[in-house]
Amino acid sequence: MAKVEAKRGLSEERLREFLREMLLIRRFEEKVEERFRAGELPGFLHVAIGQEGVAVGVCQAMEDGDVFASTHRAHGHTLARGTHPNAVMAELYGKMEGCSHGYGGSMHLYDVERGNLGANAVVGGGLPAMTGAALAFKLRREPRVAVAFFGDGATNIGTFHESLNMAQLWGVPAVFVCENNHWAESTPAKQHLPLEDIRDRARAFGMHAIKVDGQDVEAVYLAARQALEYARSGNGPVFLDVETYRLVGHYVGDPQVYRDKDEVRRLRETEDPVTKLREKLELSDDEFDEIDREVTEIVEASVEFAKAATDPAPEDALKNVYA
Amino acid sequence: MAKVEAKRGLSEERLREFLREMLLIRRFEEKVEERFRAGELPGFLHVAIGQEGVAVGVCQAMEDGDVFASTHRAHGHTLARGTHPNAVMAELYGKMEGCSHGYGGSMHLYDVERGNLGANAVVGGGLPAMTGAALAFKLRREPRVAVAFFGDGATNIGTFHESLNMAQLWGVPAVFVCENNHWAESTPAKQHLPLEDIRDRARAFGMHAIKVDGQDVEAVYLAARQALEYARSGNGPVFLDVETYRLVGHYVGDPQVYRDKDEVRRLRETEDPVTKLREKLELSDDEFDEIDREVTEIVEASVEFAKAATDPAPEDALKNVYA
Amino acid sequence: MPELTYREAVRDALSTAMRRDDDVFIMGEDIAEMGGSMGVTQGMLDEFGPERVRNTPISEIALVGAGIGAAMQGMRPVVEVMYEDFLTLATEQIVNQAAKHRYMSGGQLTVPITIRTQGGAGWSPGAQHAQQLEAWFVHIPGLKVVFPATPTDVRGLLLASIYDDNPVVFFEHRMLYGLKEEVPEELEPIELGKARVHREGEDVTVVAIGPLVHEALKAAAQAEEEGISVEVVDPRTLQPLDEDALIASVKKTNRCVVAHEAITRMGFGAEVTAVVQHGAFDWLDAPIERVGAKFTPLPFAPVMEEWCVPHADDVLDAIRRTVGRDGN
Amino acid sequence: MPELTYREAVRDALSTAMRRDDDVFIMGEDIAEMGGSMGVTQGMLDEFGPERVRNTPISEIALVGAGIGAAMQGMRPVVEVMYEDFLTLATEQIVNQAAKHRYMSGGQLTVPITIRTQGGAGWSPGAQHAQQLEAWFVHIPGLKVVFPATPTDVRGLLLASIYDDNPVVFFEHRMLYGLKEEVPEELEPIELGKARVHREGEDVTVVAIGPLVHEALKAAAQAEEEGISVEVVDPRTLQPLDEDALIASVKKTNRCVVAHEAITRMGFGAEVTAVVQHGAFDWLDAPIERVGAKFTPLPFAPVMEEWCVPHADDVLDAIRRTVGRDGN
Ligand SMILES: Cc1ncc(C[n+]2csc(CCOP(=O)(O)OP(=O)(O)O)c2C)c(N)n1
Ligand SMILES: Cc1ncc(C[n+]2csc(CCOP(=O)(O)OP(=O)(O)O)c2C)c(N)n1
Ligand SMILES: [Mg+2]
Ligand SMILES: [Mg+2]
Repeated sequence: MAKVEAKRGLSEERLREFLREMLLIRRFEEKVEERFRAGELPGFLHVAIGQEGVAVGVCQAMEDGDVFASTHRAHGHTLARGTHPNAVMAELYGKMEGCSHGYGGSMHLYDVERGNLGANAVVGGGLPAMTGAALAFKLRREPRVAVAFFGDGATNIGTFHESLNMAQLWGVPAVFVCENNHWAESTPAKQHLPLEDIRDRARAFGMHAIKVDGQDVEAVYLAARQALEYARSGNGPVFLDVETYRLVGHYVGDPQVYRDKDEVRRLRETEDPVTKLREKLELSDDEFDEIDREVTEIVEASVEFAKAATDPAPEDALKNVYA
Repeated sequence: MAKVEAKRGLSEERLREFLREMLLIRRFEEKVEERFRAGELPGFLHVAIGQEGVAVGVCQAMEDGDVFASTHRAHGHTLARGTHPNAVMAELYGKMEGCSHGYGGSMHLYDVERGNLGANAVVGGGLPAMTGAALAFKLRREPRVAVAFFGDGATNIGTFHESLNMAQLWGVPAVFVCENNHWAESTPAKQHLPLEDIRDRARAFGMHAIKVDGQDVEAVYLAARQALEYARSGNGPVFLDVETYRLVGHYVGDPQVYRDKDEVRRLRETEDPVTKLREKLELSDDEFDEIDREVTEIVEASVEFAKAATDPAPEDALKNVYA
Repeated sequence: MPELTYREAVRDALSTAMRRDDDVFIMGEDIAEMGGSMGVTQGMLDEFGPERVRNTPISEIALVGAGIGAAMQGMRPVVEVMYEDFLTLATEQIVNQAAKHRYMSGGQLTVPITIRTQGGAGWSPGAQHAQQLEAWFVHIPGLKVVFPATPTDVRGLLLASIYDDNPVVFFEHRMLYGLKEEVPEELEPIELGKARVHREGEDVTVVAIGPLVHEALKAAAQAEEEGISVEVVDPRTLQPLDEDALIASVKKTNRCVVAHEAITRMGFGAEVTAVVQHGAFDWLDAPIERVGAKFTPLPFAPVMEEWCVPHADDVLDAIRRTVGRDGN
Repeated sequence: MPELTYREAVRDALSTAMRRDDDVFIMGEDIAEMGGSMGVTQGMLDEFGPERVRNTPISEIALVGAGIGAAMQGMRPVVEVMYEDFLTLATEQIVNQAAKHRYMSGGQLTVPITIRTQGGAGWSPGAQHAQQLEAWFVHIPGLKVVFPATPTDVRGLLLASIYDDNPVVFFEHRMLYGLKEEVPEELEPIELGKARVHREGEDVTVVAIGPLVHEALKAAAQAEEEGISVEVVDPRTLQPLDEDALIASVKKTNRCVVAHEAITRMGFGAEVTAVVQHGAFDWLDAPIERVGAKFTPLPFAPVMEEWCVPHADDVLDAIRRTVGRDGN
């Protein structure tokens, strides 16, 4: 189980793109929190503030034609894979211009054209389909990879076990990305994971596993590339353990009674992937602010777009039940 | 993951008991095959010929108050734990004197008084309840152990993964006995297990695992005692990998089109646990035949008992639906 | 008399049973420090400790199955499945194991487990967080199925369910947790299998469950202004079903509407309809009208969700349809 | 015309689709070398090879879920769940995923998977190997549900299901596999959602599915000798349901019996009853009678099993009950 070392560093330009992308996601999700508190957003929302490095690192490493399944915490994956913020925001407002045309919501963001086969509100629910999509790629001899995102808590559900087992048995091109943030809602890892190294879960299937620091987006990108290449070249699936931190509540509005406020404050200071990349790039305040201004405008515009967008008609609910 | 070595051998007397018990199960199941072919037995039957060492070794190591869940291949476990052959045979004939009073059948043998909490016709279906029974023992501070029997094929079902994970997390006194006969119905291990050492499955939970040769009943007994002691003394659950062989079809009547006749013939010659123990004990033909005669009579008597036993009334079907 | 919300009433029943009886304990995802995703078990960790208020991993089938195993040892576990939608992960254990152990053993075992879950629309949770699946479990012999609509009922029926020696699937509704009412000083169990008449009437019987009980009462008040006298009956326990009470009511009113939030097709209303048309055939002056959700997964957009899920006006329309006809 | 058993008819539909179309493949436990536990896929491994006739581990939820994933890529997988009882392990993927992806994506996805399964009593398999759970899936928008009763129907309906762009839960019956009949030379798909009138009659309509179609035909023959003319209708597709055909038949006969092997309570017959009493209320001269299994898990002992499961005489008794009443 190789620990990935940054073989080759990425160009500064590429890393600036990553920063911009992470900051866009960050500002987008902060806006989501704000609009939810303002009572504008219906439903049940989960943001991934602190985990942007996973979304950007993995999604930037994917290629056209690759597909993925996301989770209840899906905004970052969706934006990082190229869905326009307007389409994501419009979905959160339940509008027809939304990426799921108002039928899905935050926990069901889709963008099939870009390989997003759906965020899933059932923990582990998206994994078997990625094994199956990868099987289709193998049967059709297409050089494509199916990527499944899931959290550490999801490794406790039987669906996880069966999906990875089958993927390994059949040697299909799939990458299983564990966003290992050490919490399942209010349940700390020690209450749900009886083991130190989550890669031991992959051993139960003899699956190749890679561990990487999720707060270092460059490292995530390189590990993801390695995993995707491994799978794409017919070596079978890979388990990618991405150590990360959720710097906010489980859901928007979560008072986090279950964890220590100071711990969160400390993590925000030491483990913010945006800050880390900014420092690595030695960006001046001006440089950073310029990027920030740019992405903030995009986010603001997405809210305007969403508000101005079209409500479905009530009877539209009867559409799309059957093909 | 310790490989068990026979610390202390067992007395010849004890081993003779084991032989008698294994031979009783063997003759019982041969009789079941015969009566099924004669058209006397309804339903769906699975015999464990070749696996008697697992049943006898583990069940003899259990203590009063210990409980277990069995599988679709349950005759051996049930007999080895002390349920009278008459009660088992009567169940197979669907009689009220049967160990499940005619409501269960071969795949649902129960004997709660002796800790048999039920054979299960759903692969993996009995595992979570053993985690739960063990939890009850722990909460009540009772020195009892819950034992779950299951096959290698069952390690592919999510229920297995979740049940062992939970048992390890909570450190409950449970022993998970994998009757590893390298086949799941017609599916060979290479088609369902993507790994060499099935104990790697236990690693996914950091669970203590022991491997033992299931055709050597003494070794099984010693390994099971070790596992039961480990669990009973509060060290948490144990995974017991018992390597064994199914020397007959998956179900009674199985033409076994999926495996090589010679392989089975060879295994019958080299891997019969009864023959192995007989040789270890250096029994003369007379000695063996005497035991054989005795158990054969018991089996014959069980058939007579079952045939003479009482059919339920049709309306009895309405009983026992609710407490 | 104390005033309790539906949420507090559930908590009171759980805590009362746990104080009385060491064999009662609760397990579920995030029920400890967080007090459950609906806040039902808040504070219980402090009173009862982590052994009896047990957080579990995300493992619905083992969570329910472990409860079954503890129940077979004579304990009375109450397991919480966070959303009804996730019951679909545990159906094997509920249907093949909990419901059948007693039967398959010829009466040797009992499985006194209570499986609490909740669901319901009205807050745009989307298609995987609001299904109403109670009908499935009514189809399974060996299970009891309870779906209370008020704080008083949920409190008394939960206590009865915990002490019932059979597996009980206990449905709560997301939108009812905040509902407040005065409840009896003394917590008394409410016998399973007894319907409750919420309002007496002469012209139409509305058989309603869960949130539709309240929608039906609104519709009844409205109907009264139109001169239609509506009787509202809540079976409360779907299995066993108080058939006599439903049939008796319809024999009095000669008309019947059945209302629930679940999908109409193959919903619990179909069973009630089949029972009532059989038991009160000669008394019925109009076809039995069913009110339920439209035949779609639950859409996210509030305008669509609102339209799919039945409300008081849908019940009222159904009432009007039944009385709009002459008797024969 | 070739004569095929129900088993051969299923195999013929699968093989035909696989010969025509590389996107069709089958997956399931023990379907390869062994040809499936019911022998349905015997010989297919030799013709199509292990890639397209794929043995899976014992992993029902991933087996169905992997089929969903392949279907989302435009393939047309047919997955076999060995026994209906094990569908309970895969309900999450069937109900929350297959049924809802198209909807939740606002129409971006289709999931053309066919989930074949089988069950049924009559051979003492016990309580966990014979359940009839078709009613559950009729309650779930987004799924189609098919339950054919004859070789001709199973052949044509399976082909149609494979080419339907929606997820189809396809129920076969253990005791029908040996049933033989002449089938059309050319394998043609049979449109989903169309009922089949097996026998025309004037006095009573029996709506029957699966093995009860054949029991109903026996009962009808017997009833004829008693001077009762029975019409036997098989919806064949439970979702979408051919309501018009059922209602039209009852408007002609004025009496209705619904028969299936599943538990009566909350069974498919409840839905048919609710639909028919609503659509043909003024035509009904007697309450609709339901015939189904008694409210128990399936007992092992043959004498008890036989008594729990409905047969021709139960249908006949129900027919007699309906005509024993005067019209009004
Ligand atoms: C099957 C299932 N059980 C429970 C839930 C409720 N739930 C939503 S997210 C969550 C925690 C998931 O933890 P993890 O997989 O680590 O993802 P994270 O939230 O940490 O990103 C839970 C329990 C669910 N959505 N699905
Ligand atoms: C959930 C489930 N899937 C499939 C089956 C059908 N089936 C019965 S036994 C069996 C093979 C079990 O293999 P294993 O666990 O190794 O036990 P063995 O038969 O080898 O003793 C299968 C697939 C079942 N009973 N339950
Ligand atoms: Mg997590
Ligand atoms: Mg095996």
